[in-house]
Amino acid sequence: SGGGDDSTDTEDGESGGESTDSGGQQSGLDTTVLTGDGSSTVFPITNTASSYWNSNPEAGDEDYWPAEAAEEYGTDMRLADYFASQYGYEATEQRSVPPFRVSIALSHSGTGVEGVMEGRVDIGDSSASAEAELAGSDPSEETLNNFTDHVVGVDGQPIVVSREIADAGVESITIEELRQIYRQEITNWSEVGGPDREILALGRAEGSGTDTSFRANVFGDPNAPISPDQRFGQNQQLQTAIAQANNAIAYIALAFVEPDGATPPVDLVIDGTTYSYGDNLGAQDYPLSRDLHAYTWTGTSRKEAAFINFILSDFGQEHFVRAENYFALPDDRLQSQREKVAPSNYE
Amino acid sequence: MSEIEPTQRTDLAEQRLTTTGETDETTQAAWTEFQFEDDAKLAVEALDVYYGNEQALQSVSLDVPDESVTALIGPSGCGKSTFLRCLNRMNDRIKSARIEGSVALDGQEIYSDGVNLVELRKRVGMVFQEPNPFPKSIEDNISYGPRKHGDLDTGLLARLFGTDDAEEAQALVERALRRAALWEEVKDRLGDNALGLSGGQQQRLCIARCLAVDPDVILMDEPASALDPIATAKIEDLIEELAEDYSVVVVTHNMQQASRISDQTAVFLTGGELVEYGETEQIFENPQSQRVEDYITGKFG
Amino acid sequence: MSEIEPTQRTDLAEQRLTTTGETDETTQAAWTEFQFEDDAKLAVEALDVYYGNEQALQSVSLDVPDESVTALIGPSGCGKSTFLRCLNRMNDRIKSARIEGSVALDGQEIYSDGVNLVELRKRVGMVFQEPNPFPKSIEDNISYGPRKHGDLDTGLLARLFGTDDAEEAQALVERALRRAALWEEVKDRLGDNALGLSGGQQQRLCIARCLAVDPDVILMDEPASALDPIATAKIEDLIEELAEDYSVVVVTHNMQQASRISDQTAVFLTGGELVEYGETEQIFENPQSQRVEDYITGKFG
Amino acid sequence: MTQRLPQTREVPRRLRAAVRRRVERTKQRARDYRSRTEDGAIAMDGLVFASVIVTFLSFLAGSRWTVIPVVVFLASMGVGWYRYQAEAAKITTLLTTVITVSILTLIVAFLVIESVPAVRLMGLDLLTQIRNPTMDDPALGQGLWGRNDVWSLTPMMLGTAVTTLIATLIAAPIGIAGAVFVSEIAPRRVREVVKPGIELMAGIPSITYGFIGLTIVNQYFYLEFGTPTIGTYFAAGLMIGIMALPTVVTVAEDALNAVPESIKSGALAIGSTRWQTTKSVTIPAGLSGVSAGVLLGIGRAMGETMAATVMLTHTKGFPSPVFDVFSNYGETLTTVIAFEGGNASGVHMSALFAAGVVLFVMVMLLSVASQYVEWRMYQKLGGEQ
Amino acid sequence: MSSVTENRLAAADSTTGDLVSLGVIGVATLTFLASWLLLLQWVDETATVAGLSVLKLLGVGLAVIGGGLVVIGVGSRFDYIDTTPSSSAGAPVGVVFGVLWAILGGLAATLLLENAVVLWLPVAVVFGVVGFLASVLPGEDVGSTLPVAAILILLGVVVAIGGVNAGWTWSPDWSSASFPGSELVPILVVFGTLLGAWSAGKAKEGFGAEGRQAGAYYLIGSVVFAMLGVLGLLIGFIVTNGLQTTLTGASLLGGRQTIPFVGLQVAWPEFPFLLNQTGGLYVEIPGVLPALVGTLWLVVGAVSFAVPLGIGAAVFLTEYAERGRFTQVVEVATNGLWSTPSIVFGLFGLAFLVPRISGGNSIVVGQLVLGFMLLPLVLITSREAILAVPDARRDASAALGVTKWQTIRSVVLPAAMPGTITGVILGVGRIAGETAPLLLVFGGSPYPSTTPNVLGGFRFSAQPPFVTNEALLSPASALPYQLYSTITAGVFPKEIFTNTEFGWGTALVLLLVVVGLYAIGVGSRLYFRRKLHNE
Ligand SMILES: Nc1ncnc2c1ncn2[C@@H]1O[C@H](COP(=O)(O)OP(=O)(O)OP(=O)(O)O)[C@@H](O)[C@H]1O
Ligand SMILES: Nc1ncnc2c1ncn2[C@@H]1O[C@H](COP(=O)(O)OP(=O)(O)OP(=O)(O)O)[C@@H](O)[C@H]1O
Ligand SMILES: [Mg+2]
Ligand SMILES: [Mg+2]
Ligand SMILES: O=P([O-])([O-])[O-]
Repeated sequence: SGGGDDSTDTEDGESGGESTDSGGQQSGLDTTVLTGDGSSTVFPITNTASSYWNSNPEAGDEDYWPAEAAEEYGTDMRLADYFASQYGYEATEQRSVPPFRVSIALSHSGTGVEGVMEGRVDIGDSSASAEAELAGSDPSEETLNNFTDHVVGVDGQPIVVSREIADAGVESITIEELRQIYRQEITNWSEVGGPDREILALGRAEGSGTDTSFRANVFGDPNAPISPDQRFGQNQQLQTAIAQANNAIAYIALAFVEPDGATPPVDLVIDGTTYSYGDNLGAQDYPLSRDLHAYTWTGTSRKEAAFINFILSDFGQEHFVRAENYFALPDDRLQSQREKVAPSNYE
Repeated sequence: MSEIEPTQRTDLAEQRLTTTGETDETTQAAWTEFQFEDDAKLAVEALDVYYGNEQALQSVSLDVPDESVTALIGPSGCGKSTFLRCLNRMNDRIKSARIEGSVALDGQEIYSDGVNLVELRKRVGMVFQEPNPFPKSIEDNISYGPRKHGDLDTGLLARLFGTDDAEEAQALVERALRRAALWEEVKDRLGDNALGLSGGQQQRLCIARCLAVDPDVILMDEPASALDPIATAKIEDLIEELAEDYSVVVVTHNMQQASRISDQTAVFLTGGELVEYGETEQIFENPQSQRVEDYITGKFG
Repeated sequence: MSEIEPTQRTDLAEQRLTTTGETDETTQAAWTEFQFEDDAKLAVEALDVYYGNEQALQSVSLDVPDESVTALIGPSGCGKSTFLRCLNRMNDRIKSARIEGSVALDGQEIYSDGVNLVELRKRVGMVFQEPNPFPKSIEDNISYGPRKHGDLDTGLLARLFGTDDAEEAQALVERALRRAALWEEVKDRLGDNALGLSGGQQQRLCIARCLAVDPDVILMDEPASALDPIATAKIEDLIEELAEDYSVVVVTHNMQQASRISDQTAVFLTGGELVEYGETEQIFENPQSQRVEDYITGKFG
Repeated sequence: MTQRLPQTREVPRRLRAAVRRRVERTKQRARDYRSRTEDGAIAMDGLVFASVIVTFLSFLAGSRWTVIPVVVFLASMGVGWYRYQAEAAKITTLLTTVITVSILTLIVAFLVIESVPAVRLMGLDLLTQIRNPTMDDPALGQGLWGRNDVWSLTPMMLGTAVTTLIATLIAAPIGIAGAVFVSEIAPRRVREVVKPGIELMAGIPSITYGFIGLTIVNQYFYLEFGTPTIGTYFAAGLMIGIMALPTVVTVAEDALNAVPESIKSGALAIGSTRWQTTKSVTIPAGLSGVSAGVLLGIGRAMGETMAATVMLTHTKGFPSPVFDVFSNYGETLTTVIAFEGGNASGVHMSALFAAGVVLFVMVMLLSVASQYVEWRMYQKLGGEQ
Repeated sequence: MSSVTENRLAAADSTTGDLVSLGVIGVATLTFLASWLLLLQWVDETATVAGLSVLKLLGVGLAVIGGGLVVIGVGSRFDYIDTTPSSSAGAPVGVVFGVLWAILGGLAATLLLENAVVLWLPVAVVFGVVGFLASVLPGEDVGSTLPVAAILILLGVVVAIGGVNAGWTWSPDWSSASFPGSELVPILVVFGTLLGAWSAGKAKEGFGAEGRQAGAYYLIGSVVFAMLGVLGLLIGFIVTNGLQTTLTGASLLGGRQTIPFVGLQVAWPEFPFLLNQTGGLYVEIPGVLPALVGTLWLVVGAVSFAVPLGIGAAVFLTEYAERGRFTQVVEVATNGLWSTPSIVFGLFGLAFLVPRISGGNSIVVGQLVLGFMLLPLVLITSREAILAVPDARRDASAALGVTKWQTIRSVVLPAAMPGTITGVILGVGRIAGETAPLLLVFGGSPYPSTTPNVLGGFRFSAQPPFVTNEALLSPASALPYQLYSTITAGVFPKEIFTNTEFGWGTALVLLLVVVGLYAIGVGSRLYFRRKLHNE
């Protein structure tokens, strides 16, 4: 079994563009697998991006890298080849062989933040801020400073219910009712204008960004004690559970809402304003809206930057963020995010 | 020793389940003259046993009289154990065994369809080569049979209602142990685990266990072969004593032992044939067949 | 059969590792007169063996002559096997065993410090009660010993360089099998697994395996007790033949066998004493001690 | 008092004597070793051991030079094998033993060491606390995990106990019945099919059970019995019980089979029925083995992770009444580790290690108990003297 | 009651009693099976047969069984039926019936009166005592039929007349779940029919020792039948659900394979589910190839780590070390570790190995962790196998003057190999299906689009550690992990399968792999055993 070879991933961030010398080498650049883990909310974005990236479609591929899109960038290179080449990577010119591979795992934000912090992964997906995620364990200032925050999209956290409940006429609830439901003070749908049926209050794992930001935004404290009936590790699992149940309510992410399917949204009334899906969830003042982060640790390496820049590109915002139902970043924020990973930093 | 008188035997062949194949006329001739009275305890007629395709016994017929010791001797693998196990149908437990012929206990065929094995084995007890006491107390070993047969009731319920047969049980245990000449040695530790006894004691315990269900016939398969000389002597004495009340059939590989304890002896030879059967003295002093003589004088085996 | 003549024996007691305790004068008296020539192959002197605190052999002294069969008889547990295993120090393998006294092979003490067990056991071979061939081919069983001793090189490397001793090996296998009277039966299937042989063949194979390392003395512990009469007869013939070249020591529980095959017989009795030792005929026809006579005539055992 | 004094003086003297004897024996061993072993072989032994120790130390330190001692090791071993095969073989096996034992020790030690911070913080409360005093609304059993520095394993221990109990209630009786059936009742031909079949089932991975449990069993209870959540202790326990069944059957059957045929024949030969033989002779004689099988099954159930992780609700608390196996609470020691292991640090991680230690101790106790009863059986059937 | 004193060597002919018992057993069997159909929801509880709802039919069945038992019991008591009962059914039976009656009484009291301990407890106690006495006081024939019959008839009638129907629910205070008649009735009927079959089985053999045997055998037989049924169903379920997914796009000769060097194209079996990547844009039929290869590497790594160590240690412990305290402790410890939950190993791997070896989830850490898990098993089984080599063989070798190590190498190890191999295969079967530790130390993307290229991943360099392997140091997927990912990752990225379909397909492949390994292990054990015994 292997001796004590050190990780190739733990040290690369600090030096900015310089990759470490061990591991596979191609033109002196680190081409080992770029790993990411964490938020199930961000997962659809980063995972779709990684699918595109790893498939490295040729320019003119109608499905994935259409000629018009390539033209906009003024290139005829393959997709990943093009975006990586800006960071000095050599094009492979082969389908399914990107300059370096990207592998995004799925868990929840806590794991992503923890993983990137301990060097287990390069990119930590998180749907709540690292600060809020770590709020329980009193992180030092220095620790927090070591996180480099890349916001890749925006979610307006929706409240969804089981189909049966929506069909029975529950269309909106107030934020106070929502709080009471998650404190087990309201336990029957009849109390909020629904059928006489127990409420199955579904939640996400403690440590998930969805749970953290829900508590922070609804209860005002990321550590506020709430007691859902059942917790799920990932949004996807939660989505399945809502579909299976006939009396459930849950907080989730936009990518997992099916207005006409098994996870219909309900309107949320806050201080007299009604926030409804497809309407004003993206609004700045919607208290449940949140940034979706892709954290790196102690700076951003060339490899990480290349991939994050890919997501932040117009092509990425269109295909990986909007296409997954999330809100793309507004232009000004996009600009400042792009600057953090601009190719010019790595020359 | 019971009186043995050669007479004609009843024809049990009618009751036979299957007809036998050809029998070796010459060897049969040597002893078929020698038969017991009508009331042979066990009458075996033309018994063939096969293990798979191997024939282990070839058309064996013999009568076991009551109140006497019948010894079965013969070289290893000649079918003595097989024969013995046929007498209480323990061979039924061996899947590959196939049995043809007839065995009658008190004139009643035991290889007929409706035979109740449990009843049969109550009446034809068996003691094995290796002592095999149950891992229970000495007492429980003895009373096991009667309790299972419902002759003794020492259950929780009976004790609850005060109708248990504790005293009878005690009496029965004592009687069986005395009968097996073990009482004096164990009377102070009836509650101890039987596995703590010495080999010879265990074997006598097994005999006592068998006596406790009050059988008519006791089958013993080399009961002393695993024992030291002193224990063997005790078992031999015991067998002779038992013959006063029971019909005892003993397999042994020790010819001295056979001559010491038995009233009549059957000699099997390799291939599963019964070569000679008769009064022990006669067999040992004046065997009719050369092969038996060779065997007995130690020319082989 | 070698000539046996009672003479004075050399005093090996000087070489003894430990002095013996008191010996039973009366029983010793009966046979100490009977001794062999100076050149006894194996000379055992005042051998005591203990298993933990139990004494299994009590000051046994006897000389085993060359080119003859020495039989050890006695009731079960009297220490025959123990004695035999002392002769090639197989008892060293039993943790609880403690051995005192002296055993000399060709006048050389085997219980001294520098003795090379491997050499000793090459010269004093052993055949066990149960045939125990290795689960290898017949050929490999025979050539196992020589190969391990480096007398034969049939390894992969040797084969690769064409320097292997395939022919010698073949010759050796044939010689050993012929000597053990097994060649004719197995010559066509030397490559077959030895476990496929019958019990008797297996036992002869074990003898052949032992012969293949060319020992001086062959020890056999009840080599025929697990076999049927025909196989037994073959082994007996073989033992008599082997006595022409080797010194053979055989333990047996079968007195007929002892009388048939051996030149001299040692009778052990319970407690581990050697009660009588002498020419076989004399022991069986005119034993000096009453206990031996009782034992031989089957009064017990 | 007067009698004790000499005794107390005796102790150090005995101790000293014992130590001296030990030292003597070690010296003797060393001498034996020297005289037995050739010089080259001794050198090889030394090199091999030294290089292994250096390898381990540099691995612990995370050095990238670990490879050097590894090469030294391989070289000395290779030369040694060629020159002194017997000695090299012995040293290799000794080495593998040492490595094996140290790996296993390392795992245990690491578990214990990592759990120290949690134990420091919580003390015995780690295992016993059932209320969080710092919370305004100290709902029984809630807020015991991570609120204001309270990390109590009690809810998870209860969860483990409940699921294990349910699983045992299902697996033990049915499993024993299965064992009795296979070894005592079934005709030979049936046995030859059923026995290996059941052994195969022991191999079905737990995640598969979990998938079935998640998609079918959970749904069934939720829809038909109106459980408050999709996934309850009962459903998980049921699934785990079914999962443990083949193990119990196999081991218990082996135990019944190991009861010597001679004892069974002995009972039959005095005219007891087969069932009486089974009930009064075979089962009592094989009882220790059967219980070993059950204990093993319990151990399996206790350590079962995946099925429980995907089926349970991951909310921590005490159902009221505690035996309400259909409540909305659902977390066990294993699931909490699997569910939170990825994003734990600090005391949280340490508390997870503590959960690991608790599991380890419980399973170890079960294992020792089952080995003990098996040993008892061996003693019993082998004669007790 | 006929007497037992007479020695019956031959059994009596079949009687009316036999016929009635047979009838009862028949009805019980049918009812038993029917209630399983309901429980498994293969038949809807609203279905009707001959105008009666199934539920009511079950009630009728129970009542009929009860009636039959009454006939037998009474008939036997008054000697209309020839039986040989013991004087009493015995304490264990009494206790069971007492408990059953107590439950019945208690439940009735809570339903009819009020749910208060003062009310139901005394009723339950009284019922319990009555049940107990009713079964132990009269002869065995009455005692083991009438108390059952009473319960069955009561239950049966209540159900049959609709007192408890599908819509009826029982929601006890102590339970968060409620029990509807549609489920409760079949469950009760399952137990009821078991009791009935037991009782009738006893009667069929005329009570007494043989009756008890028959009763016990009926009971055990039904339980085991149900157990095997459930286990078989589980497997059947996976197979039927997974088969379609697994076979998607598969064809025996549909594929094309070019013969290397010749360039000829030949027809080739095509099995996309096994041979395709899971994720990636250009995959039409997603498959489990990455997971399959990942599992393969895990197993290879774990085996090559654990087997030499385990066997070496086993040899030392059995052949060289003196048996004593030390070996005993090692034995106890290894046994304990073998049953230690896998997740604990995972935790260790996460906190100890990951930072030291790969820095993140990786194949090599997965291999090591699974290797640690396998190690105790290899040690235990090879130790057992070595111990099982008869000492006679060692003695034989020693008696030929062969040294210890040569004996070990040429005699002991070859003979111990079959046992060790069997053990290792079974162990591999177990670790190949292991998921929990992989969550923590191994798994990567839920829909991987490449297979780990371990063989091609080796890189040599002039600097320590000289050899690296990127693939080994990267996360990957394995079959059980793939199944878990599918469960958690929810939405499957391709249209062709739903998430669950892909899950069933993965489960089937996993099952085939693991159970296949087990089959090889069990089979090789049988083979070696036969070989040893035959020859
Ligand atoms: N269960 C069995 N299956 C197949 N063959 C058997 C079985 N039992 C015995 N045999 C064969 O039947 C023949 C007679 O065996 P049996 O045990 O009756 O001989 P025995 O006279 O009792 O021998 P021993 O003196 O060695 O006990 C032998 O050839 C034996 O191999
Ligand atoms: N390994 C051992 N450990 C302890 N005691 C032993 C051991 N081997 C033999 N004994 C005891 O030593 C005595 C002599 O045994 P040994 O095996 O030499 O007798 P034997 O004459 O060969 O008997 P048998 O004819 O039964 O083979 C017996 O009392 C036996 O119990
Ligand atoms: Mg026999
Ligand atoms: Mg012996
Ligand atoms: O985005 P989350 O999966 O952490 O909720």
